[in-house]
Amino acid sequence: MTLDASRGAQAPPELVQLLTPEGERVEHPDYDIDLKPEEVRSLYRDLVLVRRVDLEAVALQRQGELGIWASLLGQEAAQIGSGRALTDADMAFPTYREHGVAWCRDVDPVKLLGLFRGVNHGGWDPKEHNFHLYTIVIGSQTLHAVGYAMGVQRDDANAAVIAYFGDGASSQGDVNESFVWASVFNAPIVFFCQNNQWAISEPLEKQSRIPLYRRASGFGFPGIRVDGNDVFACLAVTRQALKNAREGQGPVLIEAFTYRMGAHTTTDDPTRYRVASELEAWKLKDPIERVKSYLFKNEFADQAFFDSVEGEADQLGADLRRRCLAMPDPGPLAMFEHVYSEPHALIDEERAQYAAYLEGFSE
Amino acid sequence: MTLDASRGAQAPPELVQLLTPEGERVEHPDYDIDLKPEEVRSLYRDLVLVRRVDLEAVALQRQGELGIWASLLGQEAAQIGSGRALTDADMAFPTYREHGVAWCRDVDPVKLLGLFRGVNHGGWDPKEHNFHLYTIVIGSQTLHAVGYAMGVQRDDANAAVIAYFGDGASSQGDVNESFVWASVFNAPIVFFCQNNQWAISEPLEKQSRIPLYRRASGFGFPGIRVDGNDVFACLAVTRQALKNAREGQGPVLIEAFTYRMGAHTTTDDPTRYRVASELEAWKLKDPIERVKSYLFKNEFADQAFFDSVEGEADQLGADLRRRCLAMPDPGPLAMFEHVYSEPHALIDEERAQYAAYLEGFSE
Amino acid sequence: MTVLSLSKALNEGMRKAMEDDPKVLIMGEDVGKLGGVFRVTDGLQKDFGEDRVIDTPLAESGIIGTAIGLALRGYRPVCEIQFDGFVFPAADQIITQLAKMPMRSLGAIKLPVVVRIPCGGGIGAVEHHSESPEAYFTHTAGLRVVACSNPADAYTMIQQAIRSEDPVIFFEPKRRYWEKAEVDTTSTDWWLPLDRGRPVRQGTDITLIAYGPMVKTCLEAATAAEADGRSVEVLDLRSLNPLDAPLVMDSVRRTGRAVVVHEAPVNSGFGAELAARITEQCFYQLESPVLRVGGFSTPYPPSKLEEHYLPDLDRVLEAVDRAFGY
Amino acid sequence: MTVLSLSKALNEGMRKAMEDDPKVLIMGEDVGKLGGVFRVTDGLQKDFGEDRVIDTPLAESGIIGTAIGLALRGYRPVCEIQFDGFVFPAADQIITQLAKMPMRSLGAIKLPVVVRIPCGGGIGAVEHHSESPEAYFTHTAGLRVVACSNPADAYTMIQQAIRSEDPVIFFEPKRRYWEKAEVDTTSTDWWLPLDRGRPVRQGTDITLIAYGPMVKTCLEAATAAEADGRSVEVLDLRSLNPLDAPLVMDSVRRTGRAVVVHEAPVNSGFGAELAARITEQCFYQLESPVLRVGGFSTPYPPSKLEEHYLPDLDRVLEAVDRAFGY
Ligand SMILES: Cc1ncc(C[n+]2csc(CCOP(=O)(O)OP(=O)(O)O)c2C)c(N)n1
Ligand SMILES: Cc1ncc(C[n+]2csc(CCOP(=O)(O)OP(=O)(O)O)c2C)c(N)n1
Ligand SMILES: [Mg+2]
Ligand SMILES: [Mg+2]
Repeated sequence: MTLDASRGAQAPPELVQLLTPEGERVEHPDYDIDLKPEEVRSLYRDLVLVRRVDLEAVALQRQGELGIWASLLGQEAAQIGSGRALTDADMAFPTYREHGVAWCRDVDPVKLLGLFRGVNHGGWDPKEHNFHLYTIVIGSQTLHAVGYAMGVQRDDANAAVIAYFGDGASSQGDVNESFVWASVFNAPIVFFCQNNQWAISEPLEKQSRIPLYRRASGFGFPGIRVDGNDVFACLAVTRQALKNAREGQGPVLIEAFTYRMGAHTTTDDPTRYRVASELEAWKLKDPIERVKSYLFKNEFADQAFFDSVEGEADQLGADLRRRCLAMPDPGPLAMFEHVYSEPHALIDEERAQYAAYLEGFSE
Repeated sequence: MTLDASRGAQAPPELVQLLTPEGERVEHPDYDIDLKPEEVRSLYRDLVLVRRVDLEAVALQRQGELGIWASLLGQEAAQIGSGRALTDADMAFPTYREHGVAWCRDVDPVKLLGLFRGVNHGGWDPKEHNFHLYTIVIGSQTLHAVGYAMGVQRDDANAAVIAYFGDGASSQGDVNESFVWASVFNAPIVFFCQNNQWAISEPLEKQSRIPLYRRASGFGFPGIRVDGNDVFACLAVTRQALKNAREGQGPVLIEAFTYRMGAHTTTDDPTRYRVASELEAWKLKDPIERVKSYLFKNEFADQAFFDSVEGEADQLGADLRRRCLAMPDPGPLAMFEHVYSEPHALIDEERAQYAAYLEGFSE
Repeated sequence: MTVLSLSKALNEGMRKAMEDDPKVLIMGEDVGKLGGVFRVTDGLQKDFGEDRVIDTPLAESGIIGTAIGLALRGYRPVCEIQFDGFVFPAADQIITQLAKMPMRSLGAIKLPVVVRIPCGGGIGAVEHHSESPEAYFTHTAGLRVVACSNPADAYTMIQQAIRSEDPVIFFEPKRRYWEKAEVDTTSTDWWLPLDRGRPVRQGTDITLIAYGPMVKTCLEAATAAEADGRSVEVLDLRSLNPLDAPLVMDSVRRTGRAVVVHEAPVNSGFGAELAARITEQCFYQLESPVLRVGGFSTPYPPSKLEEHYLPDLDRVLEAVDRAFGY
Repeated sequence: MTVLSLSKALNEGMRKAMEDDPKVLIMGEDVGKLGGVFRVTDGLQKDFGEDRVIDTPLAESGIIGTAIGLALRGYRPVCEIQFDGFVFPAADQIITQLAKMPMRSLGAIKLPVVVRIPCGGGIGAVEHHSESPEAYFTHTAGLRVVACSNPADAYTMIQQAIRSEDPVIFFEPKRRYWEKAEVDTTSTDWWLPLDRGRPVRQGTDITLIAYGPMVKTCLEAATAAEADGRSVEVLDLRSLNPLDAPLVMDSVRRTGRAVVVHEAPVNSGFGAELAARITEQCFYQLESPVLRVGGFSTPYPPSKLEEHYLPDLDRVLEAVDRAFGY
């Protein structure tokens, strides 16, 4: 057990880890996973590619192409591990930072940029990907997820739901109400809390004085803490929890113990509130490096493989950039669309008036 | 252990009981209380008197003198036990049913009637009694209580706060947020949940699938279940929790396991949703009978004492009725008062206009 | 034709909607065995089961939040908020999620959720049980806001609200729950679209504009005003968002005078929107400013004072008089 | 005289209030070390300690609810809501508790709580970060609602809000945070009462009425209109509840025309109240209906469209032209 909060917190003995920061496979009494080399390579590829998507987005923001960006740096394993645990029929409800989960749900990365570029509030069809839109109001989506799971129950479908939220979100009334609902209705849902130690400038201590996974016990369902930088453990634990949910065993809370390596968003300056040594300590626990070590040590991948993934990432980044720049701006009248699904007299009137107003300028 | 949920729930082994329904004193490893006979007689007197206040209020409602009444019948021990545990410096935040706690805080019972008679929204000065106004919006007061406790901390005062709420309220976001706050700030507060098994027509199972006292563990502070019909246990457990809070040990959740013997309010018809046998089972656990038995068996009181308390109750009831009927209706312009504490142009304008309008009629 | 009380008409309307579409669900506090504190959902759980008539935990944000999730899964939840004053814990889910999610999704998501709110005063209740929070929702783009005033509308409008692909905030005048009228439950020919208002009394001198509980009050005032020789038109808006503007403007252009009546506080109330819009569109026809009668800029008072707070026949007539004073 | 940005002026005002009264507390998300996402509370925790500048758990209902409790204990909490769109989880505590508790107590309780809300758009932000929710609060009796538009007002008004015995919803125009002006921090002689508005430009032909971020826009429009030979008066309301009615009515009676400008949606917005009230009180003097310029009846759009959504100089001028068309 090498992972700790690095702020003097005790190394949590409860943390499920299957791959150490050094790339060693370790055993866990309750969780295991049998991954073929090509599966591990595929996980590695995902981790690298989503990190590249993220880096490129940060760069695009720096250059003024995006208004803001919420980086997932450091949280790739939590997101790819949990995201890959989902079946097609499962439904995911993200926050605004789940670019890695979006990747697993086959959402074209360029579609993630729309929100941050300011061309839309959400650019994909949730039903097409079983991946809901990003939700910015902290915690709201957890209730949507539980409601959706109650629908799954009523449909008697072989599916589960996963709700993502952060450590900060755990304080919101909505998140706790979602725990009540999930427990009372025994809904097929996995709550996946990425405890990245920070809610903007506030450390975990401002949200809870005990480990977050223990919140679940107060509502009568299991909570598990997993090494959020260990993609094997995240995959194994989430897969099990989803399976249990599908089989009618009700909700589970997974706390993925991880770290936000970057700023909260590109407008944030973390040097104002956290010490550099903390970041350094967490760098040693990088979610990608350990998979690389593992692949390397076990000779499951050679340099050519790593190079090829790197090449793919380069292409992906370049492609994303190109397509971001090519994104069309919405026309002014777009803001009147989709406010209602059925005709609405006031919207129609305002649209017509504004169109006429704009006409006035073009004359 | 004889007390159970009587809906087939397991007899909770965790329940603290010091006085059985049969009036036998029992031991508890963690809690004890040493009560002199006159103290027990005084508790008995309180129990009887608040029950009488309640009965009289129900009667007043039946006769149209109150718009509605929320009866405490069955919850006397939980309220007198916890209420008597408070010191003068402690502050209590009630729901709308804590007539017994109000009694312990020296609030004149007639003042409780104002709200239910419709002459005001709250008729006493909370500061005078360290007893906040009744709060109708479920759960809101728990946050006020925590904020108040944070103030107590800042004042470095030797005081604690108690927040009352019901089993139904435990589902509200606010109540759970109050747990977060209390825990994070280690506030000197006791959460006193009267689990009377019902939230209007909804049984506890609609709010939680585990005993409510266990909610606290999810937030990192202790939870205790006490026999809510046992005034000794309620007093002992609350006193200890308040003491701990005053000494800086932070929050505690007490679940008083009790039963709403009457309707939710006088407008409710519980026969629509609960079976008579449940009520019968709980009648055997009456909070007053057991104290009477105890006093009697131990010869701590004789029939003359019981008669005198009865006589006092009769007087109290008659007096309450008389003073209720004598309560003056507010004048129409009263509604403009106290909306703001400082002069407010719009209120002044509306008051003047409405006064003129009323003048018009009298002409 | 059946004679139904307003609450029973709602009940029958929901029953019909549930029979027609298995995706329709009822959810809320005490809506099951108890049938709601006003018995509006009486008997529905017995007939449709606990999976379709759901007694929820006591948390309004949870009710709306999970209803959104159920709608995302293809259900059509009808949520009951037990009393007007208890809608505020759900404000965030209604305002930032329910109202905005369809637009957020560029149309990929529809949220056919109905939020039923028994509203208004006049029943002698304690604090928070007599409020009229419609203006909070008319100001929130993405919601439809409607209010029924009589059994026939209750019966049709609840069904239309449930069928609507948009979220609908549905106000029910609780003090009219027990009023009865004939309702034709056999045909839909007579149904008015959900976004249309209705003239409930013809007149030529002044227009009274109301919705929900105040429609009846305005009708009474109109009758009383007739004695003074004034011909009063009364409109029942039914839909507040969108507003049936043609109905309102046509009437006011004819009469030249208007009084808006609602129970909610006048200050920043929905009457302000009506007054502003009417004045803009009927400026040259108005003989007097649009006057407003409503609650005062105070919290809803204790019930002994509600007769003073609530607009009644006299206050409406006084405003009518004032309008003719210009 | 010191030159201060609007955000720095708020910061200095709060610092002054904290120095003057040890009961003043600051609470909110990230208000401590970070100094708030807009740095409005920068340095205050360092100087006044963690007990007086409290980084709270991430829950807005909790912020307002505990602030109420602190106020009951004699403190004067100043709460920061991080962005306008995140005030709704606190709606219940604000509307049913903060606003109503003093009246509920028959005056035994005063709640000197300030709720600071950075508001409005124009900064290219994502959803929920650009809203103008003032109308939800102006409709809520028991609250005072104010909005500052410039550094001098920011400096004085925040201090007055903190000193007020009533709860105050305090709107800060976030896109003006960085605008600088001279502020006299040495004397209080020039301070205007918190419930008074201010004419910021004299004119004779039409009155533009604004508050917060739109004051500057209106001043620019007034200057532009001058080129067309129109003498435009501009009022900065500062206080929305209560309204400085004499200021508004005197001006409109003189000019005979008025346009209200705000960023919030026009529909059921605060402009409706102004239009209705002005029309009622200045009916005979009005040459044209009070017109309203504001956001559309849509959720706040993605930022690439906000220039279309937000009232700007052109849209204000177009309304001025329309007013003269009557
Ligand atoms: C209701 C609400 N309040 C405040 C915010 C502003 N805000 C955005 S992100 C954030 C911190 C979230 O922290 P956490 O839940 O830990 O997620 P993380 O950003 O670390 O992934 C805050 C306060 C918001 N988006 N919604
Ligand atoms: C926010 C809110 N929602 C709904 C109600 C209506 N209501 C009043 S009491 C009650 C049940 C409360 O149950 P519980 O918390 O168990 O307290 P009890 O009445 O049993 O003492 C409900 C739903 C309310 N007062 N406030
Ligand atoms: Mg975090
Ligand atoms: Mg209960």
